[in-house]
Amino acid sequence: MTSIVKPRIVHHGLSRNRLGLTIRDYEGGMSTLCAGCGHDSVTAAIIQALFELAVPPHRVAKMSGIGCSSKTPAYFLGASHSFNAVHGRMPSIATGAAAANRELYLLGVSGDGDSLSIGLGQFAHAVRRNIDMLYIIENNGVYGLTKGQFSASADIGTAAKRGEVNEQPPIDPVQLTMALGGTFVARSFSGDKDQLVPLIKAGMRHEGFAMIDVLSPCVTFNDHEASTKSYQYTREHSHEVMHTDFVPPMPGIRVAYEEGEVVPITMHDGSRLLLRKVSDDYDPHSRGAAIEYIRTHQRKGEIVTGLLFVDESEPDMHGINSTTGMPLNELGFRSLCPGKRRLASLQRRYR
Amino acid sequence: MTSIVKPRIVHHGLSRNRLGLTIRDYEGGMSTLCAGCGHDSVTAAIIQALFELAVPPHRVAKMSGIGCSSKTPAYFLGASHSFNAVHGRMPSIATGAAAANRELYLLGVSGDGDSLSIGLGQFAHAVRRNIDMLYIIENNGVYGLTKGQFSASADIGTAAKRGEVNEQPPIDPVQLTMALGGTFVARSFSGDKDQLVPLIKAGMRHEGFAMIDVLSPCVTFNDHEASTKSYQYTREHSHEVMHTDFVPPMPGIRVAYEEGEVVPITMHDGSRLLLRKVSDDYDPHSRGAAIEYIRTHQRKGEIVTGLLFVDESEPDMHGINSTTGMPLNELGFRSLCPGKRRLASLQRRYR
Amino acid sequence: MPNHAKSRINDFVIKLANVNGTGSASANTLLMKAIFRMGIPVTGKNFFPSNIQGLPTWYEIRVSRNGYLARSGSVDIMVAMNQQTYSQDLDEVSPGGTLIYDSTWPRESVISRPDIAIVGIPLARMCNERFKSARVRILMKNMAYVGALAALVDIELKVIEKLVREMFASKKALIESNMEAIALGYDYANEHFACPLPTRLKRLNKTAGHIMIDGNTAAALGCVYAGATVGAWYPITPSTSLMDAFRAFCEEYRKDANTGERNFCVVQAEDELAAIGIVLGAAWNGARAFTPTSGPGLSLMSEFIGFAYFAEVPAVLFDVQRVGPSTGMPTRTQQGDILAAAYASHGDTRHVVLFPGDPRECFELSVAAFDLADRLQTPVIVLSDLDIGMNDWMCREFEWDPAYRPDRGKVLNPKTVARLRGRFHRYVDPDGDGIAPRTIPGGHPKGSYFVRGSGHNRYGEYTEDSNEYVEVVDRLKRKWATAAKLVPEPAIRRTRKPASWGIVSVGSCNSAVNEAIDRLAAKGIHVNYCRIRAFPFSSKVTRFLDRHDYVFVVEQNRDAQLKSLLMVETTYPADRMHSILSYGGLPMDYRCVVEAIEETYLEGVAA
Amino acid sequence: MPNHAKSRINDFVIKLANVNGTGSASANTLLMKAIFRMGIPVTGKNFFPSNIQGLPTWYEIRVSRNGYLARSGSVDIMVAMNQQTYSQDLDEVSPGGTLIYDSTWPRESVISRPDIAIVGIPLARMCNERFKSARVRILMKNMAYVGALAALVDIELKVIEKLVREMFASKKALIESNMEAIALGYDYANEHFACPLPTRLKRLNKTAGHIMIDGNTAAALGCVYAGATVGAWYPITPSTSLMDAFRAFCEEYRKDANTGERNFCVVQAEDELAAIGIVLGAAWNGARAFTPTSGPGLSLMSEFIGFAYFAEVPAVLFDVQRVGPSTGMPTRTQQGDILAAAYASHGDTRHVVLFPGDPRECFELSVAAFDLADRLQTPVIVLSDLDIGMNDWMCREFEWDPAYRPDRGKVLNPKTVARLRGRFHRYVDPDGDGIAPRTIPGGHPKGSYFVRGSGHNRYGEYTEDSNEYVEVVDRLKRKWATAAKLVPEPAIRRTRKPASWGIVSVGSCNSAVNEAIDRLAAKGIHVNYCRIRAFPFSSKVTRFLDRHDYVFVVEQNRDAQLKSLLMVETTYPADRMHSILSYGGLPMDYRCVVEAIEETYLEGVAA
Ligand SMILES: Cc1ncc(C[n+]2csc(CCOP(=O)(O)OP(=O)(O)O)c2C)c(N)n1
Ligand SMILES: Cc1ncc(C[n+]2csc(CCOP(=O)(O)OP(=O)(O)O)c2C)c(N)n1
Ligand code: SF4
Ligand code: SF4
Ligand SMILES: [Mg+2]
Ligand SMILES: [Mg+2]
Repeated sequence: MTSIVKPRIVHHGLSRNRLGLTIRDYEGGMSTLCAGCGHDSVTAAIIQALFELAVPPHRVAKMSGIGCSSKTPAYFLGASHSFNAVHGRMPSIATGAAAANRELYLLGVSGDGDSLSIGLGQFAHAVRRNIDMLYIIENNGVYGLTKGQFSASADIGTAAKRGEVNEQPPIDPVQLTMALGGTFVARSFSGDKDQLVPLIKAGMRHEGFAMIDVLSPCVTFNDHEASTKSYQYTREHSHEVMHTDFVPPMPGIRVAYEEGEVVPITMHDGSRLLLRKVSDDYDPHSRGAAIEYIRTHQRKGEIVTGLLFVDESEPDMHGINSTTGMPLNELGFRSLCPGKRRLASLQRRYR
Repeated sequence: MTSIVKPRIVHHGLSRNRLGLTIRDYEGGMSTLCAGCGHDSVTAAIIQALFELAVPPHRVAKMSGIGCSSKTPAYFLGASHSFNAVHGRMPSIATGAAAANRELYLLGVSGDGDSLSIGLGQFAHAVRRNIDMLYIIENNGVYGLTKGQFSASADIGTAAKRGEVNEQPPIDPVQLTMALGGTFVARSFSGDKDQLVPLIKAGMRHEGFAMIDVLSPCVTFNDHEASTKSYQYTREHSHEVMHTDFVPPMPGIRVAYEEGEVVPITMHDGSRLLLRKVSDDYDPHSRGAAIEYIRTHQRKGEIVTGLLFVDESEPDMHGINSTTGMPLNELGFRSLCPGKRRLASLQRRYR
Repeated sequence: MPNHAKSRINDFVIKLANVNGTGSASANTLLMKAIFRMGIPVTGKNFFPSNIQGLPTWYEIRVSRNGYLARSGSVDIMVAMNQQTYSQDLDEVSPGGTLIYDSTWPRESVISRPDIAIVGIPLARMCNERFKSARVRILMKNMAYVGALAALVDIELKVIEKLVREMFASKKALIESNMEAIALGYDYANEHFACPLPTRLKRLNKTAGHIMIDGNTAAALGCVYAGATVGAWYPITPSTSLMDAFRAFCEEYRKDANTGERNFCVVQAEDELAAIGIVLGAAWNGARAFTPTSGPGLSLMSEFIGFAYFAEVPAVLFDVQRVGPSTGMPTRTQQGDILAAAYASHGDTRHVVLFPGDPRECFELSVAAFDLADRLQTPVIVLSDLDIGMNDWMCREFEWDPAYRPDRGKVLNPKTVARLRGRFHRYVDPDGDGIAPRTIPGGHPKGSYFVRGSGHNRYGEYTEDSNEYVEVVDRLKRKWATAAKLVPEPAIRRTRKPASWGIVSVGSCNSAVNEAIDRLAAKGIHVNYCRIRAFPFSSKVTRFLDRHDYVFVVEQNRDAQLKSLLMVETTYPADRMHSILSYGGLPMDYRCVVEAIEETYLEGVAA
Repeated sequence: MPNHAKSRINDFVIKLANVNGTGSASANTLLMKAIFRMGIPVTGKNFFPSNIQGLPTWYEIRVSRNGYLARSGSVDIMVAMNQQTYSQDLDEVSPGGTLIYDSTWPRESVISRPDIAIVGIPLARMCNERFKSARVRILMKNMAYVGALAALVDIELKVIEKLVREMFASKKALIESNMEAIALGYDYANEHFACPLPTRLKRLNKTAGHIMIDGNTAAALGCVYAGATVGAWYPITPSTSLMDAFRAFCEEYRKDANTGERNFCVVQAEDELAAIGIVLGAAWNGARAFTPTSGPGLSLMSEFIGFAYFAEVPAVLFDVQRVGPSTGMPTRTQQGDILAAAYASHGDTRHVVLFPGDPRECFELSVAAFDLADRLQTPVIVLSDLDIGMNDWMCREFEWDPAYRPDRGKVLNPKTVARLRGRFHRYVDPDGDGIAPRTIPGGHPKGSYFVRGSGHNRYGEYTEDSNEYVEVVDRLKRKWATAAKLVPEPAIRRTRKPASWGIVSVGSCNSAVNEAIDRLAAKGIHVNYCRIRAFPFSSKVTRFLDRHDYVFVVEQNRDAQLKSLLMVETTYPADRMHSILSYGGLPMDYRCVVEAIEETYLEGVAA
């Protein structure tokens, strides 16, 4: 009833990747998000990146929690397995999936609500365990699906953007992941496909926990004048004569800029973000320097984007555990069960 | 049956504070922790600090979660109200308590398990809301009460201290609280009463969330040779003939050192901690500088102690909410209920 | 235009099929309110997707001169504004009904059924011609169909105009353009069709003294009136609007006009575990505190709920039920959390549950919930559902007794504590009703005690002793018996004729059951009705059961949860209870009750 | 020394009162094992505080030539090593019994009772004289009382010595000193008292083919044998030792001796919500995965458990029950989570629950749990308790059928998927048993599907449609009916005489019930016994009920949770069930069963 089947048109002459697949093979169902939602751009970038990487779709497991962002795995990689967990708990599902099959490519998509409020604990511990996966946070500063409450990352934009609420310091997934010892930390903007696609590819390749914080505007509830505020306003100040359920059609925000450049992005609500792309010669191998760099530019009101930190040397969960190379879910029963004879002998201890 | 009533001896000639109370009035029940447990030293410091502050005991609400550390509120301030919450959830109880009565002094005691594993999310959000309270983490790197599993802060000491597990990066409450925008961040050592007592007093006075990370050795399960390892060992390598339930008597670790000094502390397991006390001229008012300072010394293997960062200007939860000055739990019903007439008029909206 | 419809005045269903996010809700509410103001009983049910924009959404308006508010299962007029669902919407129209659609894009071939009337109105075209901005055009299309319906079913234009004026009181410029759009539809319909249709409205005088309100707003109002000062929640559909409304009311009534100071504190928690913790922390400190949530939140809160049961901390929870299990269908209604609420948490726990049957009871029972929580020092769960919580229901105006004062239960104030002879002991039961007096932190030094969920004895001290533990939980059982005497009585409806059959039900089933009883009576089948309003069950519930040979238990879940609770908690024989279940997620349709009972009746007659 | 004791060979209780953290557990286990090796049935129950050092702790050893393992309520020999609890310990000794204490500090005035024998042995003094380090002295005191008991009740010294040699196999130096300490006590007792006492042991041959093991170790072994590869848990008493044992067994059997590579992965989760998530993530990927927890953890997991029910993900949970509600008394036993487990989570959910009655069944039912979880694609909760989980029980040696192969249920392997004609649809039920075949991620492109707890239809697609949702939950109900056919049957014990009364019980009540049945039979009261081993109830359970006029439901909780479940899930009339409840946190004492049934019997005779 409410799921829409996307017409599947076979385009001849589409380019094919190493596996002989076209980009269509990396697509999913039709998006049911609002027109112009940043999350749809991230979906497109994921499709592009995985096509370019030529990962066999069925070797990828997509995972998410609950939220508009967490719905998006339905819109890409239709031939992949997928797990839409309960709210905020995708990291533990991913941990279990990684434990069972270390050869699967794990791709998690979450929201700022899903990861920084209800899911903060699980997120932090997945970072700490260095689960081998790509974890994308589609960060819009709000709870989109429940209609626009501020999330814990609210106020990442300009200082005055959302009135009084900006007195609560936002939780920045990048700084948090750095503080937790994350081994791959990146930030991008949903509309910047040029930056996002390579980052997703790098994150997929990283052996360990790769976190990409993608600023992904919610066109519906970030829209200061037309919606967030008026939504609030209707509720708080006027007599509740009518429900407001109007979502004006909006275009997505696109941006393209060079390494080392700083560009202002105008959001739907008229507020501005200053994005700085790390320059070509930025060295992402020092945690201290990265933290320093992020904080320095933050003081100038700039949000640094790019691959900010990476450490390929840390072992992932299986490295720490010395897990056998074969996926645990493929081990034969004989190699797992100590058998009848051993049972008899070990029971001597209990006499 | 298992709670021990402490003999209450009235010492004449004990010094009295502003309220005419002696230090005995700030004591609680007899501790049931292991002899030598660092937590008992923290208890003593709390008693001393609150005595010196001359806070009326019944104006203090003690709160904790579950763990050896979380038991300690039973051992101080016997005349205060207390709330021993479920595991990891004390921050939310504190938030509610603060909401209901902004004039109560809130004093929370937690453990590294309680705050950094199961309670990480609540802890982080209490920091973010800047709840007006003192929050002490009695940090021993283990789950004491459940018999010595490593906690998420394990391996704060020397690098090789606990074998393979130190591959998982520890979560440092100080750096985490800094990253989350905490407004009062301090670290100390349970045996350093000279430093701890003033820090507790400062934390109690701070208007907002004051976090003190107190390194507090677990004499029973941090004891490499005699217990942690042998406990593990018995379980993992030898036939489980017998239970090991022996806790050898241990003395607590005491230390005294000057501002700016670095001292090595020898733990019960023979490992060493290098503590550096911030010097007199350290300025705890810059978040950036504090992070830099902590990280610089961390690279040298030093754990910085003292008041590392403080910002008195940030509003607490009530400041952000513009809550009325009188505690909400004292407001009269008349000022809360809009009354019969208003009910009639407001219903016109629903016609 | 064919006209198969027989005349049906003030007794029909209009269904509006829209696309989510196009602003149709305002238009639909306007329609419903206009009918209400014409004095005609009406109800509106919203079927919306778990989505923000672009997916199908429906609104069903039932007009009933007899005041029946349940779903009837038939659709007399369909306003099909969503091309995606045309065929489905077409199928749903009852024979003799009418389908209205936007003929800007004619669809005569697709949309045709010989047994109904098809009314095409070029809504988009008219709006595009009249209005400039894309945004305005989308919105005005909705107003245009309101106008068309006004002509077709005879809604008084002046009522609509008054509503539009109220709606846009703060944005006067919009009044005119909206009225213009309404006129477009109105005029077009009048010009092209024989208006009004036989299925139409006629002013009555049956809504005086009534309001149209949703249960979440009503419950929020109850919290305000009960004097709640601390609210904590984590957003979750369908409970979110409860806290939204609480905030809005408090901003209006609880904010100092001069200083801007608020005498309430709402905390948007990081999750439901924190939300209930905040409530307990506040309630421990003597504030009235509450949290609204839905099923998944209730599950997450269950450890803390058990804690509160044992530590005896008052708390008020609203579970606005949605479809379960698991994350469920968040925008559909169900009564699936009855067992989860009654026995939430591990161990021997049981909780007071209140079951409002409509928004008016949401208001009343939310006040009662705070009184009970304070009196019994325990969590009280108000079990509402999406249908009550988010749909506008017609109900009698709320009343307020100015003499009402909160029952704070046994709280010793500092003066009383000071006068105590011995020490204060938290869990001693002086009156034999299982309730031990408590104190509030910060009050008096003698009043302090240690709240713990772990084993404690009657003095509040830590214990691992068998007898001491048993003493405490046995007292809690005594308290439970007290609760059964204090909770709201069931609502009993008796037929005039002698009846040996009864219906037992709860909550939002009420409208369906009431209508079913009338219709059964018309067929000569007479049943009494007991609508349970609280758990534990009061003696009136057990008496009702015992007086009937056979009882139908009507509820909206698969597993007969209310019936299960009756099996466990009463002595009424299970084999004399028969379940009538509806659990597809739509508000209950009265017909399933009629059919089930009639069938049993006919079997009996045949046997 | 007075000697009131009548001769009681191989039938008495020794209770040891110690201080936590002084190493007494090793000595006590040694005692129990020595008795066991003398061929005499024995059991040991540990009553320990929620504390690491310094608080009182007790160990109760029941010696029973008849093989009765329940608590008997009497104490024949008390070893009072804790001055804090002297008076309480003194009171507990049964008339005619003996109290042994450390007379280094004579306490003749405090410790005296005319009806029992007081045996003072200067344990500390002797050990202090013999051993140097403080640490060793503390430990050796324990060994010294072992020696004294050996003399007093006639434990064979060579059995003890053999045990000591095994204990310290890796630390040979310790063997000698321990034996020395034992000799100290032994010799002192022999010199000063008439040894052995009339209450004493005599070699039997009744423990052959048996082992002494705790349920957590046994369950862990079951996990290893069932082929579980992923374990996730958050430490909580009394379940922690289950994962400790699993790890230890895996280190032994599942680690490559050369490479050190492990073919298992244990994750210490950050909390219980994560632990169950990890299990679901692993099980979705086809690994056998489990999590041990206790009540509070079960509460925290409930949202995810409901998710797994609806998304149909296998999972094995062990709930080692402790006293609830809330955080409870973590070191005391109870069966308080029966309802919480059976109906965990909001919405219409119900879960397979297995009830092991002893460690042997912990082993067997944990293997069964994995098979059932895979076959039924749903969470299976093994409901053990502290008594079974942490105490050493004598039970028959475990057996293993080498032909056993895991039942992985309906899993389509990549080849089968490749051969599928149409598309793969996750929730289609081809066999009518309610079970839909699943696939494992990574296998074959055609096998991919979307796991979601939110509404889905039979194809696994998102839906908010009533009928599609109903179709899915109705099938789940069908699956439930299948479950009832697959779960382990109850254990039925019939008396030789005709009996119209039955006992129904679960889990660790078993020893008490069995002993009670014998003792009742001796009084001429004959009852049959059905020990339920699984929920849903199989037809054998209902048949048992139906064949009895009257049924006693024996369980360890306040609220008669098993009885409640029987009321809801069977048609047996509630008024024919009578509860026998024990919920003080101590393992069940057989006498409460005898008394309750005898009383009813006498009432019947009188009436
Ligand atoms: C346990 C639970 N609590 C609350 C909800 C309601 N809920 C659904 S999505 C959401 C927030 C989503 O925010 P975010 O992760 O930022 O996603 P976005 O919609 O902004 O992309 C909430 C609170 C839920 N589904 N489950
Ligand atoms: C929900 C829940 N899970 C697990 C436990 C078991 N538990 C009790 S204390 C504790 C860890 C305590 O560690 P920490 O906070 O570091 O305190 P410490 O004992 O080290 O002072 C755990 C896991 C519990 N009480 N509740
Ligand atoms: S509500 Fe916001 S986040 Fe959700 S789909 Fe719409 S634009 Fe995207
Ligand atoms: S176990 Fe460790 S933390 Fe707990 S009381 Fe003993 S020394 Fe302290
Ligand atoms: Mg968001
Ligand atoms: Mg700790």
